[in-house]
Amino acid sequence: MNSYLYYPGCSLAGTAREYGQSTLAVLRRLGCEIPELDDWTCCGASSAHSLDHRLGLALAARNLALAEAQGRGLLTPCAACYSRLAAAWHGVRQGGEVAEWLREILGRPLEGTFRPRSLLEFLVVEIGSHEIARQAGVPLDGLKVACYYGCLLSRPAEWAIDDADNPQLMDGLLEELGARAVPWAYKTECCGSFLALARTAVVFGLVERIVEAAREAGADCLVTACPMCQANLDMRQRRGRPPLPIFYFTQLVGVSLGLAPEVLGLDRHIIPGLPLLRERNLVSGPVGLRERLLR
Amino acid sequence: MSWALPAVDALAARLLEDRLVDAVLGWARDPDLPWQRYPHRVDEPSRVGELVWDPFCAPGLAKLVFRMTEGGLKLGVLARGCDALGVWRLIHDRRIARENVYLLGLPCPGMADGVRVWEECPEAFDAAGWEDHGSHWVAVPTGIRLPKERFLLDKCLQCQVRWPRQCDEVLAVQGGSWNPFCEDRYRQVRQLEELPLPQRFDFWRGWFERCLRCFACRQVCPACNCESCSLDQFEPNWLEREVGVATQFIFHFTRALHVAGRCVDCGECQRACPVGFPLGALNRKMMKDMEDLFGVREPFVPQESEPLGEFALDDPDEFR
Amino acid sequence: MVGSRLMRPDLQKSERLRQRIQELAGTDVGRCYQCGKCTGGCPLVEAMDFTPRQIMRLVNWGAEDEVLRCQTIWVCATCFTCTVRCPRQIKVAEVMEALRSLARREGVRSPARDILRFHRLFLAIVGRFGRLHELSLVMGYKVFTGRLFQDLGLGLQMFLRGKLSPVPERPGGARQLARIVSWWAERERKGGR
Amino acid sequence: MKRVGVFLCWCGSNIAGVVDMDRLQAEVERMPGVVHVEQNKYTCSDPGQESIRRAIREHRLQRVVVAACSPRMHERTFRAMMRTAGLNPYLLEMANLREHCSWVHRDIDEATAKAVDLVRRAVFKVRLARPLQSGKVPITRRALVLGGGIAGIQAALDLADFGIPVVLVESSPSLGGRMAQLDKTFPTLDCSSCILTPKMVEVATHPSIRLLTYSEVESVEGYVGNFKVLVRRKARSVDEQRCTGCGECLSKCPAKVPSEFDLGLGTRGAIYVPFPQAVPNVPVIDRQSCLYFTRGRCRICQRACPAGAIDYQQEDRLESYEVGAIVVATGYDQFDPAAYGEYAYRASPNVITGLEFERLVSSTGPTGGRILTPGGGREPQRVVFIKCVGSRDEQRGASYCSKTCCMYVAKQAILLKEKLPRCEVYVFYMDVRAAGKDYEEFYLRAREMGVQYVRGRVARVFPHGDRLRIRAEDTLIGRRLELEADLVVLASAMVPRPDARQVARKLGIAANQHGFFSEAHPKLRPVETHTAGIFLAGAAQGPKDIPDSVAQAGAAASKAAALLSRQEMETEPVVAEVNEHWCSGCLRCARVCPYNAISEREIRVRTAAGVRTKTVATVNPGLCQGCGACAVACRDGAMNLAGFADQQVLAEVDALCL
Amino acid sequence: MSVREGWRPKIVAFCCNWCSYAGADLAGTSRIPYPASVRIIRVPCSGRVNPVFVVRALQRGADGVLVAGCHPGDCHYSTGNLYARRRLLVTRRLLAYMGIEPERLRLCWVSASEGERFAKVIEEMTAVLEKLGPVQQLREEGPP
Repeated sequence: MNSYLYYPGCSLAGTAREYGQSTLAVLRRLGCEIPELDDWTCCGASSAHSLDHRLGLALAARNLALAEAQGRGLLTPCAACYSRLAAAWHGVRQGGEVAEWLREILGRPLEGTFRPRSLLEFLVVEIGSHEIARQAGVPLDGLKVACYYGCLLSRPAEWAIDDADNPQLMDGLLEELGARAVPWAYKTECCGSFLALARTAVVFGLVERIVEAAREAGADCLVTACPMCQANLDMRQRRGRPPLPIFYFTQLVGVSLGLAPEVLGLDRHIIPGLPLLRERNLVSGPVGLRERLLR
Repeated sequence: MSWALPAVDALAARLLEDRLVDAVLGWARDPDLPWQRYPHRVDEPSRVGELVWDPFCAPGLAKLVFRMTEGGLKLGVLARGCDALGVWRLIHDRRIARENVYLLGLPCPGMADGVRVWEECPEAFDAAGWEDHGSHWVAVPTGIRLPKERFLLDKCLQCQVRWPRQCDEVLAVQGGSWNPFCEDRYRQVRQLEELPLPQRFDFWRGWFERCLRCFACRQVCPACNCESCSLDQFEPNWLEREVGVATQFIFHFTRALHVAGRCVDCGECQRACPVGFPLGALNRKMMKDMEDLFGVREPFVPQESEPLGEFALDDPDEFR
Repeated sequence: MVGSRLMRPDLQKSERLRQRIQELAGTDVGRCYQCGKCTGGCPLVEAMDFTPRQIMRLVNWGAEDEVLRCQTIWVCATCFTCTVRCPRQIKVAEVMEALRSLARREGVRSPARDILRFHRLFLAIVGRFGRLHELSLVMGYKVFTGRLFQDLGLGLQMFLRGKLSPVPERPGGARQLARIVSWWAERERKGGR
Repeated sequence: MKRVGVFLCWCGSNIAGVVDMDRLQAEVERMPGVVHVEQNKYTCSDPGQESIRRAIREHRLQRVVVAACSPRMHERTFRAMMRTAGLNPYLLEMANLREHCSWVHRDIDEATAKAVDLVRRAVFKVRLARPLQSGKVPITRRALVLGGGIAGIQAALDLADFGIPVVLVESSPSLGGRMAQLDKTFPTLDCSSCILTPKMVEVATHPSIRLLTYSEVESVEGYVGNFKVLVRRKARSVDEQRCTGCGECLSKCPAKVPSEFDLGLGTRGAIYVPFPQAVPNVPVIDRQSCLYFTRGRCRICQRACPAGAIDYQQEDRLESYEVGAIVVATGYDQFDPAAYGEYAYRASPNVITGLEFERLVSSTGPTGGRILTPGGGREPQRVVFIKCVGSRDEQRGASYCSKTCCMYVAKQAILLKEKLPRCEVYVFYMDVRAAGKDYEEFYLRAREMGVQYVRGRVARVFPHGDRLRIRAEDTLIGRRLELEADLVVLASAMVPRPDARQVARKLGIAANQHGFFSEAHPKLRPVETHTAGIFLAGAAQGPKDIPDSVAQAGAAASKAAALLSRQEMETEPVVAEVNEHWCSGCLRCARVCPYNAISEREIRVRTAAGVRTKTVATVNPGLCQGCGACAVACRDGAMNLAGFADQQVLAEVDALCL
Repeated sequence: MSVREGWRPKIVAFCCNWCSYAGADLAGTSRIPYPASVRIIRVPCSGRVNPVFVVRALQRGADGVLVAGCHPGDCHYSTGNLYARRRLLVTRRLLAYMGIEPERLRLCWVSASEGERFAKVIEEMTAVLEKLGPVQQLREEGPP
């Protein structure tokens, strides 16, 4: 565990604040103190590589090089950051002209010694679902979840952490914690990504398909590991039918570990998720201030 | 850490007592030449005291194992990394029956050049035992320190097989696999590769002129184990008898090619050569090419298959 | 735009274009056998003017102008669905990425200016602060598109939930990042007009 | 020194027009060992050959060099001449003065100098030539057919009709193979079992065929004409002699397991016959699921059997057969579409493969021929076929075209339309490949019946409850197409059986990168393998439909019959030889031999220390084809190639470099 | 390196019986002229060529050695040419390492239908050898 540095990524300070909060709370509860990478900068997200492949690699690679200088790899909860860091890592490992160029523009050595890790993979593979379940006090009994992985963790094959069509990491983890992960076919369908602003209508359509499929499969809620997916699903559900809440998987892990709702940022969703958790007796205690205000 | 001679002796005695082996092969002191250790075989538990295990055990044992087990003798072998790989070379060549050898692995901290020690520090040979301090050998109880940097045998300088692999038992009391003195096994090869072609030829011609064609390199080499060496044959006359640049070229070319992908890098050939021919530079060139061209990752660890008896559909095609 | 415009295959142009794509994306569009699996799985095809399969076709006919001027390459969200499924192992998403790079270098005026603006704004912010400041991005984008009041309610909601931080962070590494971004901007200037 | 005669051929003016023959003769006369040189206008003509024979007599020649055209042209001619002159044919060497010299060079001096070299090469080589004899090996007049599908059945029947005894080995409990699982066959829509069953019965009753079902080949030794095959006869737990096939036991068995024959769509008992028409009609006990074998209690079948045929104590038996030829017809497997996560084959019961569909429409299948969705048991309103699943796809499957799918999909679509006329049928395709007699018409018939062909590879199948949502591009209009269906049929590719490579190793034959067995030549030797005496039939060699399999089986049978019609055969004299004295027994030669012709044996040698045994390599001249790879692999120089010996090649090199 | 007056390079070519020898025959029957520098030794397969043959030729007076076999995948004996490729690749590198110009050894694939290709290979190789001149290194007379 000491071989990692924490890379939160920009969203976790803003729109995905609850993801950052819950991640840190869960890691602390599991006894993994992972220091944050000093002086980290943006990974470039979709925009950098959309404009220029190399630019995208360079922005992400800077962070890899910082960590490598400390003999560590990066651990990131954000699927988008993971994807960009892994792409840069892959580019460096491939060697050749691109790798040379990266070293040159960064002005630092970069060998790609350490593969970046996504938090999901870290928790399931390195800590182990079973170990987390052993420490958990609140079984997520009766909660039917549709695990939604999105694109960035499941594609492309070079750095995907799980299967491209039917990934299982999150399902396995939450099942171990007592939830029922419903089988469904839209786990890795794209949510529309950054086009939420520029092609809003299309994104509404994509989100609707995904949410409808989850509802049809009998899910109470969707669970994601990606700030972009969460934001799109949380904000772009069409009005009409009662919306499904969208959790970060760390929030449910936190609930199972007995952490308080405010600590997990459960009161920060646009579509409130707490009522569902209260109804299933997974969260108890007094209603918080923000929760009351926004009800 | 000490060179645990008593432990070695105890183990050898146990093998003999339990009838696991008929004899144990190791090294013994030469009664006349204090710096010399020669291969020695004991077949009685009471005689294991004749064996010695100290920094002067230079000779390789593998080829002897081959000769000794031919008649079906079961032999225990005190095996350093190089000896073990040599024996395995012979096993894979089906020249030693696996069941006829019991490999008693001794992790090797490197061997000293006895002659040089005798010249510079003869009192070192008064030691009762030796300890290994990484960069030095230290005599017990006299406390004399021999720096490895100065006294390490040439073949041990470049050694990457200090740890005895694939042994029946390893006496793990000292040493490890890491050789701090070996920086780049292929340094000499690279240097030669970078020379302009005529100078490369001149380099070798200089050695061809010195080579006596005494075949000592062949005699000690665990990979040179043919029933009948093609270089000795008259019909066909692969190698003509007269000694000239061309025939020397053919001799060394053939030898290098015959051990290509099979050499275990024990360094015995060069140690045995009376004129110091850089045979290792030929052997390592073959190793390096096996690695570069065919991705054979550990060319010095004997495998059942050998790179030149194999092929891959996507082997490089440098001829175009 | 699709209609039935006259197609003039230009194999030399196609060769050059494929070569450049090969350099940028490490994949050979010439392998395409037009099965349409990329398009069938593309989440955004409804917002595209050419389907991904048609883009491959256009590249193979050497229709460089049309390919670099289309919406499709900008609408692509790089979800890699096409890449993992292509039976000819063409890296379709990477091809789109390469085409975007080419379009920028050629200084082609993109029909998807709003998307382009979004990306450039993103980079400007990142180049300035070192990290993304989401509020600046959203506000900047809305100013540009004139859709100031769209999603206003949503913004308020987010603000109330503490999801929009008003002040950008600025780590020390921002200067190095700025250097990388300005490398790119320099190249943009040279390539573009 | 051997007495060499050299015969210089003018080939009219073809050679003599460019090479100065007299100067050549003068040079040749000075070559070591040459005692006679003469020139002929046309050496290959009868007078030319006669003059060689005369010179052999008159000059007591022991070796002959003919300097003329390419040996590929006339070596046979002159070797035959040698025999008539009383000399061993292999004491002849040719120098190629025409194709390699006079036809490609203009300058007389250069050409003559080269001709001198070429003749010298031949002289040097022939001086070291030894007489070579081709051996004779007897041929066992019996054939082994491996596999009891349609190809194996056809090959066995054809061989038996030649009067050749046949051993047919089939690993499953019954003959029939994949064809028995099919419902109808294209393009005639014959009922598959109606045309297959009579052939199965014929095999079982043919006096020349020994049928071994539920048996596997354990090992194959020997070589063409003389194979020794060890067959494992797996314990059936039912006495084949006693069983009357009454079927009493079948209905009583309490165990229920998925039926392999119905591909898991139906069930069978632990004691079962795979399908009603099985040949032999003798059940077999599946010991993994039998209650008696797993828990030690039950014995219901034993009590039910009126013939007392149930034998729980039966054990595997090994039987050995000697055969002269082998026909390999081990068939194919279907590609497992689980590799396509996007097609939801594992996720939904209503996504099935083409072969599963065959069981679904078959009147002997689990639904009795009613087409019902496996998930809901409903009649489908809309069925979607997806072609090229596992084929023409380097990402998920294999690069090759599976050849049969286009037609079987057309057939299944037609069957669907016939049984359920109101059902909508969509076929997603990339190309329709209907090359074959009446195939195109058959495919058009499907279209005329209203089957919708959509050009595009399906991207994703989403299970939605009981239904399936299919998403693809209609590439002909360039728009995305989405539709819902009740049943999706994946036209899964034909792939080699999982044990194909092991079988190849056992037999010493080659397989291509996919695992299909390789023929000796794709055009000229399509049913032979590189290993003499082993022939291929059916889909084990590559995707094939029934007519092709049957045709190939016939061809393989006649090739094998031609071989077995002889009493004995000559072996190639240009083979590898071992100098046992030099051989170290490392067997490196055996590793590079493509024909498994080299094995080891123990010999006794006398040494200074007394007599001991040592291992040496030994070459089977029946298998060796004379490539010489072993000779180069041998560092001792103990392995040599007769006719191209090391000393000969070195002499040739020396001769050319003088 | 001074080239003797009238010196022409000599190439010893090992051609496999099934493809390359037939390819050379085809060059003949098609009357495609090529330099008279080449002397062909027929072997059953390129896999029959022992690297020592190569050095022997260079020692005895050949200026270059050509080994010609069937294209990979077309070997009459299925794999012989692939073994040859490995061996000769190593041979060539070892020659260079020991001071002999690697261009003196060439391995090429010539099928029975490639008469023209055979002629072209001889032409190319002759041109290369003309530039290199005779093998000096291995021709020294007498004891070193």
